[in-house]
Amino acid sequence: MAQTASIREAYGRTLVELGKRDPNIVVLDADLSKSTMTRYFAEQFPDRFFDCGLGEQNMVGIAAGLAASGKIPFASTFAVFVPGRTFDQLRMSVAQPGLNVKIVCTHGGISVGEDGASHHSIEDLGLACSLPGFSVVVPADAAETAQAVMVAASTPGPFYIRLCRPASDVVHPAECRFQLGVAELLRQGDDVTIIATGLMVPAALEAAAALAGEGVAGRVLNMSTLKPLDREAVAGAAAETGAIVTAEEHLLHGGLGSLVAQAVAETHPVPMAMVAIKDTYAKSASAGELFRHYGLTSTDIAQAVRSVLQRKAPRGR
Amino acid sequence: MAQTASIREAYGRTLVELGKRDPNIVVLDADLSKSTMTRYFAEQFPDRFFDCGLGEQNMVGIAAGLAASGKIPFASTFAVFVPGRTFDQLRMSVAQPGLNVKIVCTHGGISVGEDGASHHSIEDLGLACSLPGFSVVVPADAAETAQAVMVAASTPGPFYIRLCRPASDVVHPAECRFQLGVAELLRQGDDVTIIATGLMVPAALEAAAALAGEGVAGRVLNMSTLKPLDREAVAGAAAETGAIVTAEEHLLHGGLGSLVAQAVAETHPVPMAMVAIKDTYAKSASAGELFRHYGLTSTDIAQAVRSVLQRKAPRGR
Amino acid sequence: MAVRRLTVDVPDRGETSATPSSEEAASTEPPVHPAALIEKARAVRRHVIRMIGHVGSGHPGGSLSATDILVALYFAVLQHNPRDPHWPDRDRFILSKGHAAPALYAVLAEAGYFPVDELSTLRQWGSRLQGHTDVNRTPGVEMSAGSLGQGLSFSIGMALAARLDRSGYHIYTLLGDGECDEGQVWEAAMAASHFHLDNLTAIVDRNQLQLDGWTSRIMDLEPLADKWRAFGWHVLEVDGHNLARLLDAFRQAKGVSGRPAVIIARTIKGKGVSFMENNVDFHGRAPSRDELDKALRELA
Amino acid sequence: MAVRRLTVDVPDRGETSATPSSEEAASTEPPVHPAALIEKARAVRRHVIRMIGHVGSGHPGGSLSATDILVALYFAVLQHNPRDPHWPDRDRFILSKGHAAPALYAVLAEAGYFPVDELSTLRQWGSRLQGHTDVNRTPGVEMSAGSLGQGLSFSIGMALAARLDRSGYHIYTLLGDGECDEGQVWEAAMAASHFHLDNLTAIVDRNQLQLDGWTSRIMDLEPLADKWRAFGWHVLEVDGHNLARLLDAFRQAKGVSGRPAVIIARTIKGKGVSFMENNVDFHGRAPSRDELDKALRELA
Ligand SMILES: Cc1ncc(C[n+]2csc(CCOP(=O)(O)OP(=O)(O)O)c2C)c(N)n1
Ligand SMILES: Cc1ncc(C[n+]2csc(CCOP(=O)(O)OP(=O)(O)O)c2C)c(N)n1
Ligand SMILES: [Mg+2]
Ligand SMILES: [Mg+2]
Repeated sequence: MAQTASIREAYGRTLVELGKRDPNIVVLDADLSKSTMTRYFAEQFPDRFFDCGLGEQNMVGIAAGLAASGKIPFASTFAVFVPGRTFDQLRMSVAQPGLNVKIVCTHGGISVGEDGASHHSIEDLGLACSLPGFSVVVPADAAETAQAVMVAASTPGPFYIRLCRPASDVVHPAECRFQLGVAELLRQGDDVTIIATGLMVPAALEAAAALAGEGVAGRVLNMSTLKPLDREAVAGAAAETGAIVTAEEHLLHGGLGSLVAQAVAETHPVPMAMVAIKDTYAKSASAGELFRHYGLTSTDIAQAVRSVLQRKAPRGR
Repeated sequence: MAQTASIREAYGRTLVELGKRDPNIVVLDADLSKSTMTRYFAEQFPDRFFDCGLGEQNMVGIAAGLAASGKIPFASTFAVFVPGRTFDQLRMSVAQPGLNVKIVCTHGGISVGEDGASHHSIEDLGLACSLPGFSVVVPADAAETAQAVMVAASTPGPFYIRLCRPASDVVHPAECRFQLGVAELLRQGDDVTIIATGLMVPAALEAAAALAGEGVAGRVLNMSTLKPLDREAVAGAAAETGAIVTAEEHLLHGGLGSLVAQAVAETHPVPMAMVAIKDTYAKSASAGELFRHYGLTSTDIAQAVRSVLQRKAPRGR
Repeated sequence: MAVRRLTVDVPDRGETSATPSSEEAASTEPPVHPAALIEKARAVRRHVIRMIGHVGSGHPGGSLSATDILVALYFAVLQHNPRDPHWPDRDRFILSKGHAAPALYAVLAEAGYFPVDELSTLRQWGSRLQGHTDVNRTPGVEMSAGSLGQGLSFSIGMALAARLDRSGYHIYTLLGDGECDEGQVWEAAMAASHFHLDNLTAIVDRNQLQLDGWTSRIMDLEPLADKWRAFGWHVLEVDGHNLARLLDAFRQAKGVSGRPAVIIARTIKGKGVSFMENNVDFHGRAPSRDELDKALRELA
Repeated sequence: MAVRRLTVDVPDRGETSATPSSEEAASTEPPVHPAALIEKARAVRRHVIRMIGHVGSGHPGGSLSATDILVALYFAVLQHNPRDPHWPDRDRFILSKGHAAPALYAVLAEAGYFPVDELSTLRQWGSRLQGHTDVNRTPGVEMSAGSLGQGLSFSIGMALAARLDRSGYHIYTLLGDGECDEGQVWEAAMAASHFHLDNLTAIVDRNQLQLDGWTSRIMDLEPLADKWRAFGWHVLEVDGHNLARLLDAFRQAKGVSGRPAVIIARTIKGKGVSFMENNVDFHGRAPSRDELDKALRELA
């Protein structure tokens, strides 16, 4: 059985680490510090923690003002409230001036579960990628989260990092290193490439393992950076494997599938299938049930691979 | 020389027509009624007009409450403020309940010109398409605007219609009919398809005319409905012409190019080029200068066509 | 067609026989329908605890603080008809603090909108009872909520529609106190008085706690009454667990003319379950099996 | 390093020789630097009208109503250094109502941040003077703006940073009155007093007009002072065209301790050009050639 670890916990602990190293690190939250785990930082560094109450727009503006004054603000809440509640604030106060604001939101996707549609963040990646100058990252596990947060802290410019609520499978050995803008090859293969992000990465690995039993050699890329997209890795996958399946816990529109489709169309057109949430809001249920009902399991990925392989051009022979 | 007519003017006049026919039509604005042209409606039907001042979020919520009470609200402001300032309100109060709210925003794109980046709406289409259940429409000229607004009024469910500030070239004969979700064939051709929306439609026609002189037969589709996308027309264009160029007054991310790329990858992969705003905010200048500097002219479209033709597979022979 | 005061004809589900809790019994003014309403509130609290305990997630604190307000509304104030949820002339109730959905569901079930048995399906796949309110799934729910700060704007739309249609129905909107941090609430507050909406009554569930802690510490709201007054509202302040006072406040609020009224209801988060009262931990966590039993014993 | 009061050492560009307008001269209390400041304001108004007239677009009304406030700040209140715009200890000025950019540009140019000649490039391709303020392009501009309602939040961030760094600089933020419709302004107002930010002063340009008409008709703000007071601010009200009174108000505001202060500056939209005064048409339209000449004659 796969080991699991909490991505949110990793975030909270990393913030404390950062806070110890750099007095310019400041943290903001919008009345959700117990859920986003910024409370660890708040306990250690109360003077550098600002709870903005239920004022997400104000929080983003405050973060911008802090960044303009040389601080490195991390602002957190649920993914469904930022960027959705604050898109214009991110645009005007952060992205246009290019300020060094780090938005780290937890509870991304539908793995939030029982809280239901109001709390399911299925469009945040599309919104965040609509902000010129932002880097957009979706770590796949706790180890990658810690590293991505560190990289964000030391890389100038605005970041959006999306984390999920549940503890997630460990996919990375502890020694692995997150590189911004670089797709991570998790499994080699030449028949098809599965490009996945976040919680869908372990599912993609599972699917690839299952497909191997059918004689299909699936390559798996962890695309933890959505923006800037590793277009080279995408073009390479298209050229070398001739078919691509994307998998994400997000609407079909605006996320990984749409970014990859654009890169593929502009470089090396190949058949694609996209595992994502179709144009709908999900209901209340456990994360597992929701993944089944909305087609986000390893079985769905494997099925998508089979369908895309049928559309694949026979290898040049 | 092409005739021009004001799209905003057409909107304002159509609202008055609608107001006369149906007492349930109500109109809201957020302190921009002189620019969006909802003022015509306000003058004729003051009791059914609600100026919400500078409260875009509140305006969207009020529109939702009116729709839930059987009214057909049209809510207007600049495209840069809705959906950007109100995405969460559109999500929670309009899209999730599926209410009959019509958002019609003017000043879309960078043709706003001199006001600069804060007023350039280059991400609104991506945001609007992230709202399950919404129809998203970008009319190409005044005649199509009038018809699209009429169709929105009589089609249940939420709409986002994006209009532009400048008067625009007339591309439609008066007798033509807007059909929701149907791409309009404006010019036949078999070598490449240019799929354009809004102000880029006349530019696409111009490019096709120029390319004809080089022996390239370019098909031109007016994709005035972005959502639901006419996937059949896209797949047909891919299959029949083997190469596609999209053209839009929007970021490369989240708009027409990304929708078409997804449809193409899922149906009939062909080389594509996308004329759109690269990952940047524009500066202050006249609309014409901005179109030149950010690569949105007929020359840019023609150039994109030439480049995509070089990547096109030789016809099956 | 309309059922005006449902208070007296509520079905006895064998859960309404206990004596009122000391706080409520100590009320100096007798409630209008004292026994029935107080018993109803007790039954609703039991439902809330059971539902949340059963599924293992949900928001007990803010559901319990709002219970008496909801009971007052649905059993003594609102003109509504559980057999015809879409009756055009019904009064509207908008739950802006959508995380109190369990309390609303329990009240709706007790009022007859759907079977009480259905309450146990809360938050489960296929249920009509979503984690936060969903207007398209639950009979009697008027608005989808869960992202805070949006209900008052929606209510203004309903109030404007009522005026256009010359309908006499009244709109009631329940907000959390933490929710009043949201700018949209003040956009709406300003607009509602600008539009002179005297067919609109807001209630603030003033339980002094938001998610991260005391409102005074996280984001101080005081002087809250002055804020609403400065935004053009008629302000009433009341003990939000005293049903008689609540009914009186609702009567006064409806009588205000030319502007909207707000009732600031002083409440206790977690009210009715000793270990949940004023305990921020139970904002959004379900009781364990043991806690559930203990809570139900207290509410027996 | 810091230039404290620039008022007296301003370069005479041959534009500061006219007599003060009657309203300003009628002020009972003599301004601190009466002639220089009043003349400066007149020069700024001329720049504003010329810049907007030249390019054919822009917002004269709200630029002219804000001119005296900006002149008071940059020539008698702010501690700043035009030769070192990033001097860490400078006071910060945040123009939240970004459409008044022409007035800010004119003041910055007059203060020496960049050549006055550059003003004529407003809104044109390649100019450092964007239609709305852009922090990355214009020396002296502290924040990008243009979407209203965001400046006060940004200012809170700066004020918190100043406190963390134990720096003594003060933050001044100019809001439009229509802008105060925005919910974010009240989120920020609540937070600024919650955080006890006495290094922050907001100024509301209370010209009674927003884009669609009078604020009293479009979205009534009154009682505006009560609103700010209820949100925990120290409130000062002042004639926004009386430089002496403005300076006095700024002095008082800075003296407030434990909470932020707001100056509600009563102004006239279009102030200084007869046909623009109180004329909502000139909110966002440029003067024609004839109107430009007429305006410049009035401001000569
Ligand atoms: C816009 C938004 N931000 C954050 C949340 C997360 N959240 C849910 S309840 C809550 C606290 C609400 O406090 P209050 O309004 O006082 O509710 P009550 O005490 O009545 O439960 C928060 C922050 C939310 N639901 N919506
Ligand atoms: C969020 C937002 N909504 C709408 C606008 C369009 N707009 C520009 S100025 C203006 C009126 C502002 O009125 P006020 O704040 O009173 O400014 P002033 O009178 O000082 O010019 C409006 C609606 C905007 N810039 N930002
Ligand atoms: Mg509370
Ligand atoms: Mg004004």
